[in-house]
Amino acid sequence: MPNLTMIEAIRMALRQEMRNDDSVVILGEDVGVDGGVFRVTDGLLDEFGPERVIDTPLAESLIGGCSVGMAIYGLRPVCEMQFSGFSYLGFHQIESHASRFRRRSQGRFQIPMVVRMPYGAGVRALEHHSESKEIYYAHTPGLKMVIPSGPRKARALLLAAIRDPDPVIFFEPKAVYRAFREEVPDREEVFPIGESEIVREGKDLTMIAYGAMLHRAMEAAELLDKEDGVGAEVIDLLTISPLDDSKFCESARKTGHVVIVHEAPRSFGAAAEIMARLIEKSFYYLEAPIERVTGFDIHIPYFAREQEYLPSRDRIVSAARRTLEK
Amino acid sequence: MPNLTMIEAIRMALRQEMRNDDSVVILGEDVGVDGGVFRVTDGLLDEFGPERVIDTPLAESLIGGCSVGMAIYGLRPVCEMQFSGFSYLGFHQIESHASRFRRRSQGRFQIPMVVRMPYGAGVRALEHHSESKEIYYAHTPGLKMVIPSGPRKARALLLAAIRDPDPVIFFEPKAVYRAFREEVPDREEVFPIGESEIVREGKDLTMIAYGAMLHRAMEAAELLDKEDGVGAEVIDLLTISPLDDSKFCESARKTGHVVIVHEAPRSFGAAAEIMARLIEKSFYYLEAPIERVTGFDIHIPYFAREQEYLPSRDRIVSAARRTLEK
Amino acid sequence: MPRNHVEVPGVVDYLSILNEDGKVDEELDPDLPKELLREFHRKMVLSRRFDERLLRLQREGKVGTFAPIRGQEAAQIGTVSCLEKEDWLVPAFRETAALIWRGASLSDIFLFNAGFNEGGRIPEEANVLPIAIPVATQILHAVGIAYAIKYRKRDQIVLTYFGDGATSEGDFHEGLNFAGVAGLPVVFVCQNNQYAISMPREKQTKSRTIAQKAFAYGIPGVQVDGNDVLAVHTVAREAAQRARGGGGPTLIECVTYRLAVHTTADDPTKYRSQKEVDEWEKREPLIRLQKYLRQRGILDDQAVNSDEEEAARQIDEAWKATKDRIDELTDPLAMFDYLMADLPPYTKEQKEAFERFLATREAD
Amino acid sequence: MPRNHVEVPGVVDYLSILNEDGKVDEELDPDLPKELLREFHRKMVLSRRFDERLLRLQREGKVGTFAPIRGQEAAQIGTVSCLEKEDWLVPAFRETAALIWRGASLSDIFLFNAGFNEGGRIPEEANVLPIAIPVATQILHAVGIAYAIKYRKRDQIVLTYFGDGATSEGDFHEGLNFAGVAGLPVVFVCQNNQYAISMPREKQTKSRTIAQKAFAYGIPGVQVDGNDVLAVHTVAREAAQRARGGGGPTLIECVTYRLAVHTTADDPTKYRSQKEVDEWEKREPLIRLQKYLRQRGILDDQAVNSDEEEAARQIDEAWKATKDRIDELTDPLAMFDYLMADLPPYTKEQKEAFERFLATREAD
Ligand SMILES: Cc1ncc(C[n+]2csc(CCOP(=O)(O)OP(=O)(O)O)c2C)c(N)n1
Ligand SMILES: Cc1ncc(C[n+]2csc(CCOP(=O)(O)OP(=O)(O)O)c2C)c(N)n1
Ligand SMILES: [Mg+2]
Ligand SMILES: [Mg+2]
Repeated sequence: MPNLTMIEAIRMALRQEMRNDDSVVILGEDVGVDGGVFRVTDGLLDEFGPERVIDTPLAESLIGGCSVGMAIYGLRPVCEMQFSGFSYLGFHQIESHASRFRRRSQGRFQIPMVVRMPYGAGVRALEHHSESKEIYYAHTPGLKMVIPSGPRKARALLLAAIRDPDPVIFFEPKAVYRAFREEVPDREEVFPIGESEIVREGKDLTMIAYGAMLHRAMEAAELLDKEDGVGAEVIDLLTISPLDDSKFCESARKTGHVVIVHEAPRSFGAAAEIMARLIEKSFYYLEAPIERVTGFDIHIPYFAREQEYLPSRDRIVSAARRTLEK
Repeated sequence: MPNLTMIEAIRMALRQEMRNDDSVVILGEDVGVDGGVFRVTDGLLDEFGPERVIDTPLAESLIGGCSVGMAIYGLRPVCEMQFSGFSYLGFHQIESHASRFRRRSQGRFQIPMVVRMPYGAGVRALEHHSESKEIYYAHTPGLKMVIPSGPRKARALLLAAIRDPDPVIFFEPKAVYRAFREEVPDREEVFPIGESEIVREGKDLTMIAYGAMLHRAMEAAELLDKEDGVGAEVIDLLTISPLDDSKFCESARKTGHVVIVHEAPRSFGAAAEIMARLIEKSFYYLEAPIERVTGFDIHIPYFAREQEYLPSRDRIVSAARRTLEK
Repeated sequence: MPRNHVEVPGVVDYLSILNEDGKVDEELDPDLPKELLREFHRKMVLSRRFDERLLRLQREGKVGTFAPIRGQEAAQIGTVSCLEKEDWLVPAFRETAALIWRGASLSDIFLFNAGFNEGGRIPEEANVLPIAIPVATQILHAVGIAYAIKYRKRDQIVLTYFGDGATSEGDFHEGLNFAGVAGLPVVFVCQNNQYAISMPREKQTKSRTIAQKAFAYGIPGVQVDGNDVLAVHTVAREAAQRARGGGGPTLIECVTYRLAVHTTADDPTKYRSQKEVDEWEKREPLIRLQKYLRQRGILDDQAVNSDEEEAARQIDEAWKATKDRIDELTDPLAMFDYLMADLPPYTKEQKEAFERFLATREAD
Repeated sequence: MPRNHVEVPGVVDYLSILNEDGKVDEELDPDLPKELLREFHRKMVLSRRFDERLLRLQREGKVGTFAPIRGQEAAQIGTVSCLEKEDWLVPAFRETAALIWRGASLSDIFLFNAGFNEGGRIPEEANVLPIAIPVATQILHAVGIAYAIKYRKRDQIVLTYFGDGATSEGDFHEGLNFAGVAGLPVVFVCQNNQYAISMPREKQTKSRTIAQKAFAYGIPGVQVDGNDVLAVHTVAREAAQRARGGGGPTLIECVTYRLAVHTTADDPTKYRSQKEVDEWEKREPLIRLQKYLRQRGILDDQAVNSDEEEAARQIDEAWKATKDRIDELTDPLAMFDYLMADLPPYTKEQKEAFERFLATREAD
């Protein structure tokens, strides 16, 4: 099994599925000759040619809207927004069209498109390059919203996303892009959209995270284990919408204590919906207030202070202790 | 005191503030000669001339971005998106600029602009004309997000919004536009952004709503009173962001039972954040799971079925009974 | 100060063949086949009457807000008639005549306007998109389809409609630019009907013509009398041939006029004079076509009557069928259909809870 | 088939005054004042060296990703020098030379690039916007400011920069269109540096020039050798005068070349040849200006040295000051500053909780 970074794993998924299915095309800014600003699509132009790996003009609405048209015709476009912070220029094509064509045509047209984009902080980038606004997509009916946390899942989820008959927004945690390697099987591996995963078992506390923050949650869990003897169950959401509430609700029924971690701003963020589901489905098992460890309700500061903005292992630990003390 | 519809009350605020302050200008599609497609700005062109009541080309990003520039220069633009469902074409100007210039310039520039737009269902309109996606704005740091529920508050909040030194997104419930009249004082009346209001007192149940749904919540409260002898306290949020959690958290501490009503899709909607705050601040007082009565997680259907999609009085009552039984 | 000049295309063609009295410029007469001309007439009559019926139904409260086409029939029939069956049509929201030409079910259109998603159904075999309400956004779908056609090397083209107002939107720009640089088989038809709701064409943009906006994308732009079906068809046929032959996109500006309200929620007296409307009534396309057809001996009173009767019959039948369909569409749970291939679990829970609620409501 | 023609402006002027060897076209020489020319030189030297220093600091890990200007100094200095003090400058993200001309603090720019929001500070008296990273979006701010100027009847104009890639964005279109129809006092400067990251100009749009895109908005468009500061200044002065005199906007296309990387995260060998870069190095604007100034007797070795030394001194000083500032900017709570006029209560709670957390962290 090759040992891959997330970038390589995503490229692997793209390459394998493009070999598999000639309806898969890639489009975006600098995805061809340049191989993408993070080199995710490196080499694909050479293998598949400029008609399938399309360098578009600098126009996000074009990228989104053109993908909708391609999908209507029967292609499976995988388009790239260079950074999630620029995807808003094409937001209306996603909200008003990608998510609605099946409905609007009463099933005649489906939109099997994927919108890939790097999101999140941690790579010392410029303004707009560190955003985590998955809610804009997660709150939009008709879309699926996926955020992998490591290479292997990224590959398996991207395959699922490309094959999905409906539009999938695929956020790639850029802080994880080159952070570590994982064994990724050469043979096809697909992970279903809409399923979360228990990545660490524990009976004292439920921790829910996704994307780059999963790793901080894991570090916090290890520390809690070592220093406090607390067994934290860690759940990797993987799909934000449709949200898999079965695993975390069950875990909370067991532990009674919950900490949720994400780097997006707190108010109206994903943690709120998770808390709502916990109230709806595990209310009587909750023993203490659920804790949110998230980005603050401010614009993420420029990179000199981005680590202070991001939930740190220690902030997570401190929140965990707070809820366990209650 | 004149007895005004919400349309007239909003127009009153615009007219009074334009008389007051020549830095206030209005811009948008059809706001001038036509007086706005709902006639909100009717007559203002005649009084203030085409330089202050600007019919723009059909371009939402222009409307948002040009307002940002005007605000930087020191004007107080009140721009209109013809329907909130079309505001996404200019979403990036709001997310990436209106909300950020104070931060980005370290206080040199502020953006005292208001973005008015009709939102919500209930007027038998076409696709995209019945949306309720306040979350896109409420989740964006640096913005204020206001939704009045009646003429008097609309007028008082719009005055506050125009005078606010920061950008305010002002959603107008189009179902309320001409639905009823209220006395609106001629003299200036300002209602602070960021404050909710208890519009009905009660000790058994807390109901939280805003915009057009406030009236359904009130109807449900009356029915619960009459049929069940239940005293529902009804809170009108008025501002979605920054969310005033003081009143509803206090009310919940008193009643222990909460129902939240909004017409936006449920998942990742405003009710989730309200529930999160209740967990954080009133956890130990909650006696039963909080109930959400909201739009479903689908695109709002075309108008023949929009009333089935919207939270009805009876759905609210049924949710209230459910939580009270627990 | 002397300078070097860079030559760029600096001329917009303007084509007009029929004058206001339906008199043809003999030199320019494309001499279209009689049966085609007769079909133009049939479909223009049908579209006109259907539009009138919709307006009446709207005034009676039986259908909702809609966008009448009165006055724009030639711009639509003249262009859409250049498409082959396999070609794709990407409408905006004011193209009832074009949809009718492509065989749209009148009853579906009625149903849609009565507020039912079911009316938006697109039949399996029809290469037509549902109407697009966010202005100009559909242009990008046309471009995407055109790209896919080129990629699949199919013998198809795409035609998309939009208004004069739409040309101010960013999506217009992004779409035409990419179509130009990628050489896509698409025909862009701007129905310049002089207004975007209340906004007159002159305040929408300072460019003298809309056609010249094509130069910004290195593609041909042409202006045509949009109330002259012969001229429109001639120009569109050229553009369609260009697209089909690999010559890339064309921007056609049909100069026409919206004779009716913008939508049924609109009051045009706020922004234009009756005199102006009267002037344009004189250039109205249906009578102009009729005059020409009579001159050419293709149409007489009897033929007109028969086309009118046939239109009335179809419309009556369609409305009757629609009422029956409406009576059957009583299940509110249908709103959960077609969200995605599979309804997500939590949405399904919502549907089931709503179903239970409905059951108790009925029980009451 | 004969047709009527509609004349639309069909010629783009191209201006070039200095050739590659710095030899001037005598007929075209605008004969600018010596002191202005000398100032061109000083600021071009300062900008060039500052850019080089930033690049070095980036390679040493002391500042983050940034967009070098090497090769585009003339396009910037030639245009920005047409502004009066009260005029407004609306930059994109690759206009360090223009910002320096307008008196930006070098230390602020260093600080910004070191990742501190504090470096984005705009001094009270400076009518300059912070850099804008989302491509083309700043064009609308320029348009809004221009509208406000016109409304307030002030004697000011606005100049805004963007790249060749930016012309494909919808915001470019929406901005120029409104500026045209409203007749706003704004100069649109496109620095066509041949690339948008890896995307060459020819694949960005099929229009032969970028200047001709102006015709779509009914405004003048002109192309100029962007590495020839005399030509750039001449064209920009005309546009500024037009704007100031109520003549509305102009689109200027400066044909230039990005000699360095797109940003420090970019590897240009992926998409262009060294040969191409070498060709453009020959047309590099600073040496060209120097040759001209020497020919005119405005510059000699000693003057060059003194400008170089002055630049080095300013840059050293600024970096030293920046390091001191960085040492002082230790409070993470500063990230809560300037969100809004008043921090909302719940955000304040977050700040306070974070403050408590920091206190325990320090206590550990
Ligand atoms: C993006 C967007 N903004 C606003 C509207 C509201 N609206 C509907 S039609 C219209 C005017 C369209 O003008 P034009 O493009 O000339 O087409 P016409 O209506 O004249 O056919 C407007 C502003 C909309 N549908 N979409
Ligand atoms: C809206 C948006 N999309 C994508 C990017 C990423 N990006 C930064 S610069 C750039 C290319 C810009 O090209 P051009 O306009 O020619 O300016 P140049 O960089 O050549 O100065 C891109 C794609 C961005 N900053 N903003
Ligand atoms: Mg129009
Ligand atoms: Mg460039």
